[in-house]
Parts: sequence; C-alpha cells; structure tokens
Amino acid sequence: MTREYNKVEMMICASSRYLEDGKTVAVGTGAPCATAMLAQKTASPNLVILFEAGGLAPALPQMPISVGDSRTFFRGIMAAGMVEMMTTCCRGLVDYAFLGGAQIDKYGNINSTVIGNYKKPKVRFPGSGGANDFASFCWRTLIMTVHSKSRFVEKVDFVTTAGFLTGPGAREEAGLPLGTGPYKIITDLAVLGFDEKTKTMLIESVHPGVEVATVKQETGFELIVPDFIRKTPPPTDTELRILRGEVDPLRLIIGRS
Amino acid sequence: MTREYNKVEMMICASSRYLEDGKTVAVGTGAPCATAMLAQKTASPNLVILFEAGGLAPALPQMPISVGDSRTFFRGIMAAGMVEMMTTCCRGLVDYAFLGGAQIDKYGNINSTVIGNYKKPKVRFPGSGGANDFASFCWRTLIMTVHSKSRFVEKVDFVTTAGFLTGPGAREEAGLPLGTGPYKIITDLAVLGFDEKTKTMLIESVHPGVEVATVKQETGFELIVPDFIRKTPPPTDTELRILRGEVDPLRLIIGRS
Amino acid sequence: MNVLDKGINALFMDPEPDNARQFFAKKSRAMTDKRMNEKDAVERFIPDGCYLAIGGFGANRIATAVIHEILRARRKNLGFFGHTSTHDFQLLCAGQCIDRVDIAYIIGLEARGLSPNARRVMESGEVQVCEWTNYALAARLKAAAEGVSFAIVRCMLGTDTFKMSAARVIECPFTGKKYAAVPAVWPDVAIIHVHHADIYGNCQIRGISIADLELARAAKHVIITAERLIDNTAIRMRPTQTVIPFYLVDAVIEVPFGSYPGNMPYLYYSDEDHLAQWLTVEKDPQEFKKFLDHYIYGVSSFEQYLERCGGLAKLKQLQKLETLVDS
Amino acid sequence: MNVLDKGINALFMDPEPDNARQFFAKKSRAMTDKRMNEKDAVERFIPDGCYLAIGGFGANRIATAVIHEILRARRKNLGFFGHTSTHDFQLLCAGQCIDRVDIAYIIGLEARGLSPNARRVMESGEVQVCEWTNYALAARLKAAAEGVSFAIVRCMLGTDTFKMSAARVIECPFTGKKYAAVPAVWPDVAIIHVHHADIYGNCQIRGISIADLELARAAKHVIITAERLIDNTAIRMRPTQTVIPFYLVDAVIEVPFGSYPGNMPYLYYSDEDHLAQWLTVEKDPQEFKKFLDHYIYGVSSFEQYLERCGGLAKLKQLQKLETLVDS
Repeated sequence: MTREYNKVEMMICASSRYLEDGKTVAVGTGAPCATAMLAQKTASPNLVILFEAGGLAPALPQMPISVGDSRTFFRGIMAAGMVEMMTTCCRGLVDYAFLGGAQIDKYGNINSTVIGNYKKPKVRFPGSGGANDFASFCWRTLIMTVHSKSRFVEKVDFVTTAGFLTGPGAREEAGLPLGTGPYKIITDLAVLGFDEKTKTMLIESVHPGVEVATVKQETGFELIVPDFIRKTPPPTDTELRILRGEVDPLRLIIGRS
Repeated sequence: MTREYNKVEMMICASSRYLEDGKTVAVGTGAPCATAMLAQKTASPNLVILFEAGGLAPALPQMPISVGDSRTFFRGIMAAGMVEMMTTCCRGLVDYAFLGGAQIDKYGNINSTVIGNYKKPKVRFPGSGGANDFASFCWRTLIMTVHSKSRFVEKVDFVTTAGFLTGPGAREEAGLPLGTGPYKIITDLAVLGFDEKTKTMLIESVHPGVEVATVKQETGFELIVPDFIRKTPPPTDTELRILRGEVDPLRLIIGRS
Repeated sequence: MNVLDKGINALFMDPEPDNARQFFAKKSRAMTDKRMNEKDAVERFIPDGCYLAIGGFGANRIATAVIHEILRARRKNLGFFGHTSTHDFQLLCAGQCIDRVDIAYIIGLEARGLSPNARRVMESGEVQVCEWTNYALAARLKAAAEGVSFAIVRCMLGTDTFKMSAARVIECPFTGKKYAAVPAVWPDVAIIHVHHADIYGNCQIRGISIADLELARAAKHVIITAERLIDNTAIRMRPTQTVIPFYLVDAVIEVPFGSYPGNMPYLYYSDEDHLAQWLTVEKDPQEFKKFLDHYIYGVSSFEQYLERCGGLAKLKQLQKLETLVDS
Repeated sequence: MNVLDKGINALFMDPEPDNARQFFAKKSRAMTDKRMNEKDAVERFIPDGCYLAIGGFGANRIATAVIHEILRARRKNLGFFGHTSTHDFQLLCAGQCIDRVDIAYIIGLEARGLSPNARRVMESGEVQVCEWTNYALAARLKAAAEGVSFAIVRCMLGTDTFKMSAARVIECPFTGKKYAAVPAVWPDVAIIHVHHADIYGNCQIRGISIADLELARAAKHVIITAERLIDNTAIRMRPTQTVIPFYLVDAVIEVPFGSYPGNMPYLYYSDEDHLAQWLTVEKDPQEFKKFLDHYIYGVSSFEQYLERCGGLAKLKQLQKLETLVDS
C-alpha cells in the first residue's frame, strides 16, 4: 500500500516524533500547535503544552486559531499569564520550543521581522512575538519551515530569534542560558540538525522520495552532508488518521500544502 | 465632665486623626491596625487599609492578631500577596505607612533589630519584617511608640528602617523614593514632627496634662522646641466609645497601658 | 553602571520611577462610581499623542468598543504598546491613529494571516518603531508595576531584535551574568476588557490574564470595559478573584459582547468570518473605506456595530462555538 | 557592573541561574501520583543541612505537620528562609534544627509577643544570620522564580539592614537611579499548606497567597500539604484558580486542619490558647522539654497531636471563631 500524504502532513508527522512523552513544549500558532496535538494523541499523551498567553496543558478540543484563545486552556491545568509562562521557560522547566520562521541561516538564526533593509523594508513581518523568548529560554528549539533557497539563506536580513548566532560559544557570550539552542529543523524535504563543533546545519534525514541533491540545491548556504544520511520514516497510517480526523479536520493547516 | 482614658487610648485617638478619608495606609500589627480601624469608624470611612501579606480594604470584623490572618481580607476588596502589596506602595499609591518601633533617633530612624552590639546582641528583636519596606515606599510614615529616654536615643543601635538617615538629602542620596520620610511620631506624651530644614524632630503638640519639660526630659536627644506648641486635643467621647466598644472590645491593645 | 551594549532605537516613554510616583501620588484612591460611556472615556483619557496599551491578546478579550471610539474621535499621533496586537493593531492602522509603536507582534493575525493595510502602514515609514519581544514588553510593564525603572531578562540577547530595541546589556552584580535590561513603561492609558467589574472598577477575569495584571498596574489611566457589572458585595465575597483593584481604574463601561469580533473565554468565540472579511477588504483601498464607514464611522454605538455584524443571531452562533463553558 | 556598596554578611545560597536551570532540566514533568506521608517526604526531600522555606505567614496557613516531622526526624544544620516566620520559626528553634537564617521577621509572634526560646537561640550566636526585609526576601524568591540571578528593590537602602545583608547597591542603566540588588534564592525545599490539591500537586489557595506562589516556583523541591485532596477534573474545570502547577511539586500530603495551631482562612482560626501556652512554657527549659515531648516528640502523627490539643471539640471551636466563611 502506498500512503498518500502532502508536504505539510509529512512535516507535522516527522516533527511530532521529537516531542517525547512527559516533556514540556512551548508552541507557536499553527503547525507547531497541530504537531504537539498529534504527539499527544499518538506517542506522548503526557506531553505538557504551554502557550505564551497563559494556557497550560489543555485538553485541546480543537486547534486554537490564536495562542491566546479559549481553546488553549480548555480543561487545562492552569490559566495563567504571559509572565508565568515565560518565566517557567526561563527557569529551565521547558524542554522544547517549537517555532516557525520566514528566513533561517546555517546557525539556525531566525528572521520573522523584515525582508530587505530594516529602515526601508521590502516586507515587514510581525516581529518576534514570543519566538525570541522561547528560543532563548527553552532547552531545545525545533523549527518547522518550508525548504527553499529564499528561506534558507547565508545571512538572514534580520536576526529576530537567536540560533547559534555567529557560531560556537556565541550564545553563551551573548548571555543566553547555557546549553540551549536550535535542535532540529523540520522542512518539507528533510530533517536538519547541527554539527556539534561548528554549530552549523547538517542533513540528518531526507524525506521519502527526496534526493540529498535537492536538499542542497534548495538551501542557500553550504550544508554539512554526513556520510550516512537516514531516510525520514514516512507518516504512519495512525498518524495520518489522527492528524486528519482529530487534529485538523477542517484542514486549516494541512490544507495549506 | 472629665473623660478618663489611658495612654494607649490617647495615642490611638491622636494618631487616627492623621489618617484622612480616601487615603491609603499600610499598617503593621497591633496598635497601628487598631488606629486605622478607629479612623475608618470615625472620620475616614473610605480609608483604604493594606496589609503586607496581601489583604486589601477589608471590612475588619475584629482586630487581626496577625497582619496575615483571615480577618485582614474579610469582605475585602482583594486577597492578593506580598509582592502585590509592596509594589503598590513602591509605585507611589500608598499615602501612609503606620509603624511601631523599639528605638528611634532624632532623624526618625527606627530600630527593631537589636539592642547592643549586632554580633553579640543584648536583646534580639524580630527585625524589619515589612517595616523597612513600608517606610521606604509610602509617602508619609507615622510612628507610634511609648515616650522614654531608652527609646528616644541620640543614635539607635541599629537602623532597621530609614527615617531621614543622617539628615537633609540623605534619603535621596541613598536612593530611597523622593519626597518620602517620617511624618509624625505619636507618643504617650506628645506628637512630634520634623523640622523642614534640619530633618530633626520637633515638638508639635503635647497631650493634655503633659508639660513640655517632661517631653524634653524623656527624650535622649535635643528636641526642637518651637515657640508655639499646641495642645493635642484629648480623645472625644465618640472616639473612646468606638475604640472600646467596636475596635478593641477585648482590650488586647488598649489594655496594655 | 557599566552598559556593555545598547539598542539603537529611541525610547518613547520616560522610565523614571519618581516621575511616575509623582503622578500616582495625586491619583484619587476614592471608591467612587466610575461608570461612563466610551465617548466620555476617550474624551477624558485618550488625547491625541498619548501612549496607549490594550489588554488581551490580539483578538482575544479586547476592548473593541473603546478602540472603535478612538477611530471615530479621529485620534492622531498615538504611541502604541504592540505586544501580540492583532485585530486591535489592525483597527488603529485603519484609523491612522498611531505614529510610534513598541513592537513585539504586529501586522499579523496569527493563523489567520497578515493584515494588508497594517503592513502597508508599517512599510510606509510613517510610523516610528522600536523592537522588543512579547516577554520583554511584559517585563517592561512588570517593572513599572513594581515601581522600578527596569527589569532584567535573558531574551533578546545577541539578536537584531536587541539592536533595534532601546534595551541595554548589563552584568549581574553577583554572578557577572549578562542580562538585557529593559526600561519600565508607564503607558498613559490602558484599555482592558474583563468579565466582571463593579462600578468602582474592581475587576475579575476568567481564564488567562496575559499581561493585563501588569498593564493595569503600570498604566497611569485605566479604562475598563466589562461584559457585566456586578455588585461590590459580590466582589467582597470573593476577594481572591479580584485581579484589578478599584484604585487603578478611571472609567468603567459595561459592554456585553465587548470583545467581539474577538474571543471571550467562557462566553463566545471569535467571529472568523468577520475577521476574514477584514483581511480581504483591506486589499482594495476603495472597498476598505466603504467597509470602515459601514462598520465603524457610520455607526454611533457598539450595539449598532453588533447589529450590522449580524446581531443576536450571529452572537448566539458565536456562543455555541465557544467550547469553553461553565460546568 | 559597578557595585556602589555592599552588605557585609555572607550569602547562604548560590544565585547562579544556570546552575538552577541544570537542576530544573532534570526535574520530572510527569504527572504522577505524588501522595506520600510526612515521614517519607522529610526523609526524601529534607536532608540535614539543606536550605528550607515555609509558606504562609508565621501562624497562618503553615504546614505544621511536616515541621513537626522535621523535629521528630532530628534534622540538624538546616538553613532557613525567615520571612515573617513566627510559630514555624519557634518550632524549628525548639528542635534546634537550624544553623543559618535569612532574616526579615523572626522570634516574634506579632501581637502575641516574642518567643523566649527563639530569642535565646538567636542571642546565643549559634545561628549564622543575614538581614533582609519581607519585601526583599519576596523579591529574592521572585528573581529565582523568573530564572534570573537578582532583583532590584528600593527598600533597605541607607540602613543597617542593608549593611548586615548580602545585597548590593547598583545604578539603573537608564536613569542612574540607585537600587538594592538582591540575589535570587532557590531554596532546596519548600513546604506549603494549601486548601486543595490533586494527587499530582496542582494546587488552589483561597485568600491571600503571601509569597507562596513565588516560593513554589523558586524552590527546587516542593512539599504540599492540603486540607483536602480533590480530583484532577475539578482542577481542570477551574484552571484560573490553579496557583501551583503539578510540575513544581514533589510530594502531596492530605492533612486536614494542617495549619493548626495557625489560622486557615475560610476554615478555622488560630488556637490562641495553645500559642500562648508555648510562650509561657518556653520560659522554663524543664517545662519546655516536657511540653515538646508531650506534643511533638511523643506523638507519632499529626492526628495524635490534634487529639492532645483538644481534638474535635477544640477544632469545632476554632471553626466557629473563623469569621471568614463561605457565602
């Protein structure tokens, strides 16, 4: 049997496997939230989800449209506020930050502020929101984004959110909490990690049907290509059934592919 | 008719008149709290009382034994916490701090920590509690204490709580909020204020039957004695009736005289 | 104080706590009836040029009625505190009300997409900007609420967000650790929508409070809109649930469905159709003008706006969409 | 960082946030049944020499059962966080459990007077001290709860309280204003008594929270005693009222009348006779020893202590004395 699935479904399923049971994750709007819901409904029923506006560990009835809407604390453990959530992250209690982004560089720095010159921008985006906070405070940052040369760039136009900044030691030197940083980038082509020594991006696995050459071609900087590159396991039947039936029945996220 | 009243009743009634209607006051345990209750039940029904543990504007059913007991928020406006109360003071929203003290000097500095050498104290007292905080943050500090040479000293053994410290400009120089400081000291003999220029203590009024000479004699430092010294009006019948009947029927405070 | 690094953008507000204290020294602590209508509240507390902050989170628990009134009163040159501002920011851009903004999240409406008009305004260069993060802005309010001139945070460090802010890097006097120091902000006025308030301004909020408790304490003036006015006795029976005490509040306005078209937890969900309509109509300036005239400038009250959006039938539908209801 | 002035006393705890983060990285976030008895909780989380903080306010909402168990387990050389500590401090002095204390308010029992024994202990020089104020100590917890190494406060400045603290004077990088910087404190363990908790440690408190919310977030381990265990469903129906979430908590113990002889808002008032007895009996070391044997060392459970204090009849009387009751 060949399963049919689209790129967004692939990204969500691949990402959800990083959210281990009994861990804590701070999520942004949209796909990251759908991913956390999928993880909860598959391998990680005790995954604790935090929302920046104050919602903690809800029994999410449906996908929230906003990280501050009432679904984010529906039958939740706590309905608190932003300072509570952000300081919980800063105290070291939150394992994962899960974000999106408009541009990303080889050190995992994210731009969600402007394209072009800051003072005279070609495109203005919303800005950090809570992304910079989560990626500064949480132990490991997961980033989900579409793979293309215009997004994976040598130098982002604006570092909204810190990855490894300029390389080894730079986060620590800047004053960011020790032992934190980007962990995995999950795209529609591959899963990317970081080289321990150079803190630059490497290919960890390519998705079914994707060539390593394609990943390199769609990346605007030199990727580290290890000798051994795994194949990302495709979405399972169970994952797809739950994702389509329970997580996003209105196809708000997975319909965007 | 000659009214009979004791020293504590005199102090409480004299003090209560400084707590104007529609103002806010942060009070400590015991007599200051009784005073605020009396003010509420006489001239200042809209006096807002704050307790450091979190109680705000209660309809005090009885005198609290502790500034953190359940009476401090009985039918209160808010039951919050210490940070809420202290930061409300620090923001400049609280008009009066009302405290007691073991020792006081001519600048209104209060000692409630030790008598004797700090490292080898003759007597150890509880320490600041919230007194230093209130007197640092609130606009005007009222202090109620028994008048004696051992309490009114040239130099307190330990400055627990800031008065005018070493004189004009010293509070500001230390970094304390501008425009704050001790306002009146109400004793069993007199009401004392502060000289605008030297920031040292002066006699404002003496209680009925008290000679200025007695006040000077019971004070361990040189008091400023203005040409004109008022007589403190004695407790009124109404004040005494309410104080004895409603505020402290068990004579927990007024019985200590 | 050694400052190791500093953001290059200008600070819009004075972070001096003793100046703020001078203001609060004079603010009345009297428990008086503070009810008034949106018009009077905007007239009295939101002059041209003042610095405004809005409670809630973009399109959740926002004080729509007062924002509409700001547009109708043609307020100009407002400063704005933009922490996850979505529909509220879109409204202020529609009214061309602002000329400077502290930014954490603007232009976007989260999963709904970006506002074409807000984007146009922000790309035009007409509005002076300063970058922050959501937590940095919450921490700026918190510092003000605590009566001090700055807070220290471990975010922003190392990024262009820091460079384009007005934050400064300092070291911990105990550990040598680096922090971003962010300056306190005392907004001139805050508008906050709550579930319950009494006529004096004692407020209860159900569900997440976002940064509203800090905001109510930081702002020099606070305008409250409430779904429902309740008796002071009800406040006094549940003092644990009071989150904004009366002495912070200047105006109380009862506005049922006041967060519409946003979500109000326990009461009604957001009107996604209406919000989608905004994003569509903003693409065409002509259409957009007509739209604004119809829904905002051409109505004289929030009730009339609700009528034009579908009235009771629509509101009942949004009540049904709200999954979070009482047990 | 320029330090303009510093307190001369030694800091008892490490204010380094990255060390605290290392601890919290490993702390379990699993929602598991954390019920145990006082004995096990003390055995597991309160070793000799650790630094302890107790919730509540002296003789209001205190976790008496666990404190008694600390005495029975003959714990020694504990560090103590003494912010308005009254009967709790008196108990720890009676058990000779502590050798260092951060002080804001100790020895006294507020309007009740001073504890002769606690005073004797503190005048003996056996206990190492460091002075603070109630707000400074709350701010130290708050800094830890926020994951940073210090907080700035405008109290303590200019006084001997500052001199005998471990605080430092710094300047604001924006205004030049002076502040007392107070170091974060992450207590090894906190004991907090609450109204309701579920078996996972999700807690609700009714009435004032004092500094307990900051404490629960700052402490590395948290032991909860609760008047009543409630179902997790009840927590999830009222998430606005959760003030301590489960992942902060290590142990949950159901202890009805657990704040006795202290006050528990909405349930029972303090037993002033018993507290007065303490102050009297402490004057005579012989009598005091007998008293402690009778009420603490000679009983094997908190229930037995309550029995010896007058049992149900006494408790009913204290319930009647509590004016703050439900509507």
